Amino acid sequence: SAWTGGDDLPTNPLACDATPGAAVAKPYDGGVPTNPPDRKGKKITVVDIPKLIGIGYFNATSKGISDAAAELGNVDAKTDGPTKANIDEQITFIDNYITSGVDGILFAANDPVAIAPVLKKALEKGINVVGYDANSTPDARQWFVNQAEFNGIAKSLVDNLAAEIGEEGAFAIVTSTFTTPNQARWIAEMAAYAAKCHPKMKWLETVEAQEDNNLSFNQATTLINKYGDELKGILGMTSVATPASAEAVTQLNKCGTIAVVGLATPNAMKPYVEKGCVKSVVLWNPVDLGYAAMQVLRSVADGTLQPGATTVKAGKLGDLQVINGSEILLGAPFVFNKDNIGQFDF
Amino acid sequence: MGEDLRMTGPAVELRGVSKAFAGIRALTDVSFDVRPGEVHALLGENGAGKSTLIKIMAGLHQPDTGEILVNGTARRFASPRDAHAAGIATVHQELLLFPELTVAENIFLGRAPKTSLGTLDWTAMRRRARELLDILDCRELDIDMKVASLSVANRQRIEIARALAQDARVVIMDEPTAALAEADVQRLMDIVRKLRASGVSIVYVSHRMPEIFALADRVTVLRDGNLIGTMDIAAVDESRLVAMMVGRAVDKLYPARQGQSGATALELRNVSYRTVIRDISFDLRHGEILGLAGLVGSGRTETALTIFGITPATAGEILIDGKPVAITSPEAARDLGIAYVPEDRGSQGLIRAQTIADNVALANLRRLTRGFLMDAGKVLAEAKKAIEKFGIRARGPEQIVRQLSGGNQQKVVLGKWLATNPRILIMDEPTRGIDVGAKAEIHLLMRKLAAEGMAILMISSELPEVLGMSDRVLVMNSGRIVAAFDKAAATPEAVGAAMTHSAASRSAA
Amino acid sequence: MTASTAAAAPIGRSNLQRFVGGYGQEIVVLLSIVALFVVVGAINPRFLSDTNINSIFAGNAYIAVAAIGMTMLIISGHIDVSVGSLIGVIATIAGTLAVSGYPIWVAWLVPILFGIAVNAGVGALVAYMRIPSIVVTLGMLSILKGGLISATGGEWITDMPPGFMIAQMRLFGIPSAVYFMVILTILAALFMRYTAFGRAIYAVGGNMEAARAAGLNPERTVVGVFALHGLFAGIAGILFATQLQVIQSTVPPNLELTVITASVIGGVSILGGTGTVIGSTLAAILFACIGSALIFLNVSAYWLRAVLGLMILATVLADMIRRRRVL
Amino acid sequence: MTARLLFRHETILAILTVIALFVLSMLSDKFFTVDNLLNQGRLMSEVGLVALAMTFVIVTGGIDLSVGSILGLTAILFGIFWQSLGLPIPLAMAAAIASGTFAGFVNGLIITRFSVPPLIATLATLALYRGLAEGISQARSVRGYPEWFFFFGQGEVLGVPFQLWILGICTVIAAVILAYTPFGRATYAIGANETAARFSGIRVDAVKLWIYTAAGFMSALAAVIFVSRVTTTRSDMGTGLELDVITGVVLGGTSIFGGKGTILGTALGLILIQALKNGLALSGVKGDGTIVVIGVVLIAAILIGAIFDRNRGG
Ligand SMILES: Nc1ncnc2c1ncn2[C@@H]1O[C@H](COP(=O)(O)OP(=O)(O)OP(=O)(O)O)[C@@H](O)[C@H]1O
Ligand SMILES: Nc1ncnc2c1ncn2[C@@H]1O[C@H](COP(=O)(O)OP(=O)(O)OP(=O)(O)O)[C@@H](O)[C@H]1O
Ligand SMILES: [Mg+2]
Ligand SMILES: [Mg+2]
Repeated sequence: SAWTGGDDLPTNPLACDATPGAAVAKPYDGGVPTNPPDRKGKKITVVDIPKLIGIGYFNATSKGISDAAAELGNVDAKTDGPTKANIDEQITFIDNYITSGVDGILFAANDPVAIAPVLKKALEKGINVVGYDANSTPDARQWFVNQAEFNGIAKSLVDNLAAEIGEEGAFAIVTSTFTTPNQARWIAEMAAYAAKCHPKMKWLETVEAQEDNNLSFNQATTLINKYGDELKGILGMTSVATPASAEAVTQLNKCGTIAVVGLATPNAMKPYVEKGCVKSVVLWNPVDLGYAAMQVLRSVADGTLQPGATTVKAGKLGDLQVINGSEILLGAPFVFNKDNIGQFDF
Repeated sequence: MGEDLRMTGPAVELRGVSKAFAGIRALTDVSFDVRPGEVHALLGENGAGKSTLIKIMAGLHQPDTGEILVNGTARRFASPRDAHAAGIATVHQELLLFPELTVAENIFLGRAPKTSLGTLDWTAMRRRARELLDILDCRELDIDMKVASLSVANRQRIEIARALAQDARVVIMDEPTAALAEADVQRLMDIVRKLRASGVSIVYVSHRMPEIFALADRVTVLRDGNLIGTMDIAAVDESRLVAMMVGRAVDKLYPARQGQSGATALELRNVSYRTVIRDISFDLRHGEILGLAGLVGSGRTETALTIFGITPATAGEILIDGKPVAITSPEAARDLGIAYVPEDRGSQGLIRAQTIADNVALANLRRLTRGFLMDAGKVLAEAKKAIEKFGIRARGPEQIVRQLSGGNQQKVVLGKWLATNPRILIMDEPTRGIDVGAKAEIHLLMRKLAAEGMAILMISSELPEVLGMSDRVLVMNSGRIVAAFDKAAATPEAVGAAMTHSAASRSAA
Repeated sequence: MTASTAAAAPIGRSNLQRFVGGYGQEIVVLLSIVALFVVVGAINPRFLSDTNINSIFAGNAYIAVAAIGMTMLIISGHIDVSVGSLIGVIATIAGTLAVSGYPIWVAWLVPILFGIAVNAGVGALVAYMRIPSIVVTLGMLSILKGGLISATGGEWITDMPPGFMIAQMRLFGIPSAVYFMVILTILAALFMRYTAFGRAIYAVGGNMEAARAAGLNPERTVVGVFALHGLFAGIAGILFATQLQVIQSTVPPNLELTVITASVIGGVSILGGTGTVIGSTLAAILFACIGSALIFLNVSAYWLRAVLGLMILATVLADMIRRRRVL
Repeated sequence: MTARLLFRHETILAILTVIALFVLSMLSDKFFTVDNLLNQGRLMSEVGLVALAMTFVIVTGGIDLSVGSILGLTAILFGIFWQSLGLPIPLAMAAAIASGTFAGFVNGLIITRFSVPPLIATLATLALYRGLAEGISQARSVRGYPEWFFFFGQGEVLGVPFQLWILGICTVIAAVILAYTPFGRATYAIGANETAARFSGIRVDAVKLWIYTAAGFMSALAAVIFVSRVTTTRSDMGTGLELDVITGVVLGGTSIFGGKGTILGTALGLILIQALKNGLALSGVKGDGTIVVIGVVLIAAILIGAIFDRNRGG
């Protein structure tokens, strides 16, 4: 079939209408640092280790983090990490920062399980650990700032696509790699949601394109050439794949006949959205995500966010909701379109 | 123009040239000159400094002191290009060719004919290559063939063609005949004479005395990097030259046989390797030296390679001491007591970047151990033994082989193989490029080994050597054995005829 | 070619023999491409549509162009494992210049000059200091990659002026990248065959000492061939930069492996001294075809790399068997 | 003679390493602590193990680009054997290591039987093995190993990380084999002149086959340790490992042309790289800066070696 990947975790498709998912109350399941020093109100050093550095998305989260740090005034934050999304290198980076003695670690995991031992080590050293974007196993960190739940993203993407290509349209997916956890989860949730709510949509296939612009472009082009008129839409699963797919549609003069929907940052998509080639781009605001993660970390360090809390104050974002025991929800995914995309710069 | 220059003095002159390598003196205060239109022979034992002198004239080495004069003006050769520009072409001892390029291109590389557009003119290049090779009587050599697939002798011819292509006024030949069979030597000597007649000067290095006397006008002898003297050829005889070279008198007669042939050591029955060698049958006895004669490409080396397991036989049977054996690899051959001293020592015989000790140990790794580990003491002892036994001129067992002269390198190969205590020794061109002194030593040694019961198969392109050393002679032609001679019947005429006539009389082997 | 057809047969082997002997691997690769087109075209005719063929060629032209320089380099006996990083850096410089308002020709030319300069420097280290090229370029790989991220922070470059996007321009409906690939390959092939410098590259790669004895200057040749490789990497970088509306400002993953593989499959001997630029271009096209064909044939993308590996092995083994027969 | 000549590069490297260690411990007081150094040892184990075998490979004049892919393939097979086939962990481990070793053997076979140049052969298997890993796993990761299994990657023996013992033992064995056994001699001989080695009765193909098989084995061993260290199995494990390994070996003075190199050099090269990665990070240099420094150090070390060699004359 079109998709056999994923990690066999159970899927949880949302209702086909706008009914929000039932929030199950769950006790705190995050980890606890061992004998952390009293950091309340004190200046702390924080390091942010995203999956990789040098891509637009994590540049944006990094910006949010430093914005929050500046606003807080008592945080010394920096971003460092591997140049490719590599679990081993990311672990080494975290390990080095544990040794150098930081007070807090922010991370976006390349692999939820692989990163756990080193995060637990950080907790043992009394370091505050908060994740964002890509989770680890819950007990390896204190809190995780969830940009949007997997099923929420899936619903948003599939609904938007269905609206553009119709209930019986055929589409293909361009993703980074089948092993990337977030993408794999989204795709699995999309499959479940599509089967439930848009059963007649035809899922043609899914192709890998790394985090590589040119490869994404080539893959999207080949898909268009292969399916000809049958293909009505392309779903881009990464902030690299989506603009490259839009570019492929543009260069092959298929604007209007092939819809592109996907996750992407607004800056990269502006040209296509403004030309009308792409109608909707789904994303949370990654700057806000980084900002929230930093705020959460500060609260944890200050001891103002304790297990069992139901909300947390996140500066200009106001109160954020705690879900799933130890996750903090940023909000519903945001849909950028021609009318609002110009207002964002990241 | 030849006339004028002959009046005005030497074409090239070296004055007081010295050269040392990493502290070792290769040349000390040597003066040397070449007159227009003469053949000037350069003689000396292995390591005497001949090649070094030549490389200085070719621009490959720069002298430490002394100067080079071309037509009376001092010149500095910073690179071979400068030497070419001064009209000096060189045929080097280690063939300097491009294995992946064609014959034609090898001949013209660096000075290929150009079209009016400034691009290479392949048509002219191939035509002229054909012409040059025809002059050298190499009509059968395909100019579009890659050099990698050619024999040593053919590569030598290409080197010579390359020197001819330069229209040089001085052609230096460093042992050009070392790899050539008799007939080819004659052809080469004709070419040398032709060149001389056209006013070209030739510097000619060879260890073969008959060539020297047949060709040279003057002769210069080097010993241990020192100039011993330069003389007109008419003023010297062979024993005098040899004495000058080695500093003592050398008995140049082939040593007489001691002892008798024993039991059959090695027997081949209808052995073939693909279509390269076919139906080879002969036997080799303990205590005898069996000579294998033939022209270039007649399949002698291939026969040796098959016996040695490099190209295992595809048909037929090999017996050692009467028992059939399967020789599928060199190590199998070695373990059966076979040693093979290959014809191309540079690529097959030696690891030139390693030391003498390393090289001597190479065929004996398993023997030179204590437990699982190499025994450094034994390795050194073995190497010292080889150095003494063969009189290898080296600083010691830890000298890098690359730094040795050609002849001394060959002695290292011999040392390596005799250290395996073989019972059957195959020697492919054992004295190629080896000086008279060392050559006599090696011949004496072969005799001694045979007398001790070693079975020796000797491949040689030097007919006098084949006839002088062999107790019996086999002749190969086009991959088959076409004749066999006892010592008494092996006359130069008979063997030569069998080598050259494809349908030679097939006397019983 | 025209010159050699005039040569009379008796001088050497027949022209056909020489052609087959000299271009064996190229013929194998070409036949593979043809076979692929026939088979995949039979299964799904859309594979042969002009848009698809255009995409296959245009989308990968920069790899072919980079492989030309790489092939020359490998023929000379050297290698560059940093070419992917260099292309990334060149693309970023080009994009930065283009959006900073410099004239478009400056944005095209300066990065190419940068590529030439960097590689000439590498060549000098290789030739005069005798450091193996794989070592220097392994170092350069780190330096360029780390340096690029330090300098840009991975900020994407967008909003480049339309006139800058040279790879997207079209002539007779064919993207200009294809013209670049074809014309550069032909020029390079002629250069390698009909100029003294081209032959010097073969000579130096075949036998450095012999090249010196033949009066060539091997050091200068090596620096020259590195500079040439820089030139082609530069052009490839520009094509790469102008293919899409955004430049990622990072090092394209695994690009060096792709480029080296194209050269090697194209028949250049990793030991130096043999190979042709036509072969590497054909190999680059073959790769692009395979990548596209796998999607068309519905080969599960999970197995894509395994199939690619097998294809490389098959091509190489076919060549080995062919060579063994010839010898 | 050779030994003395080789000692040169190792001396330069040792001096460089000492300088680096000194400067780095000046820059950060966290650097030169027992805990940190042992931990760094843990982190470099996988690369280190593979680099030992790679030293042999490069000394023969070959190269093995597929080690990272073999690591990934072995990791996946281990996970599959355990989870899908239900083998007990020790058996799954043995079977996976055997498979990785076999992958190395296949490399050797392609290289020796069909005389495909190592660079090309392993370029192909780099893609092939990674593809198999992805195909077999269908991109699923394997998790949930029992706690005791994590000992191999996270445990300690006498206060020293388990895998550091393995690395240490393997290093000593490799050093002895390369420097003091007939096999080591044969390895050098093949790298320096393969034809002459063959003509000297050295079983060239057998030696090479052993070496590529050993490279497979070491990659497989590293895979198991890696899985144990990160507690999960993914098909992209070990991507790019070959470059790190080759950088270490080459920095250690092993000639890429073959015939020259030592295990001591490789060990020093690896230590220097790991020290730079860690020490610079601790003193506040970011990852991209560290990469640049490593590149510069690699070129500089080899350059200094070349200059010394040249001044020696010859
Ligand atoms: N590159 C080098 N490095 C060190 N020593 C060298 C080098 N080349 C030559 N030698 C030494 O210089 C001396 C002269 O060597 P050369 O090759 O000139 O001898 P030759 O007369 O040509 O001997 P042969 O007849 O054996 O070829 C020898 O002792 C040799 O070891
Ligand atoms: N007629 C020929 N012309 C050119 N090359 C030939 C010819 N015949 C054979 N050869 C090549 O010459 C090489 C030498 O063959 P082989 O070594 O068997 O001959 P040999 O009798 O040992 O000669 P050599 O005197 O070179 O030792 C072979 O590789 C073969 O390809
Ligand atoms: Mg000599
Ligand atoms: Mg022979």
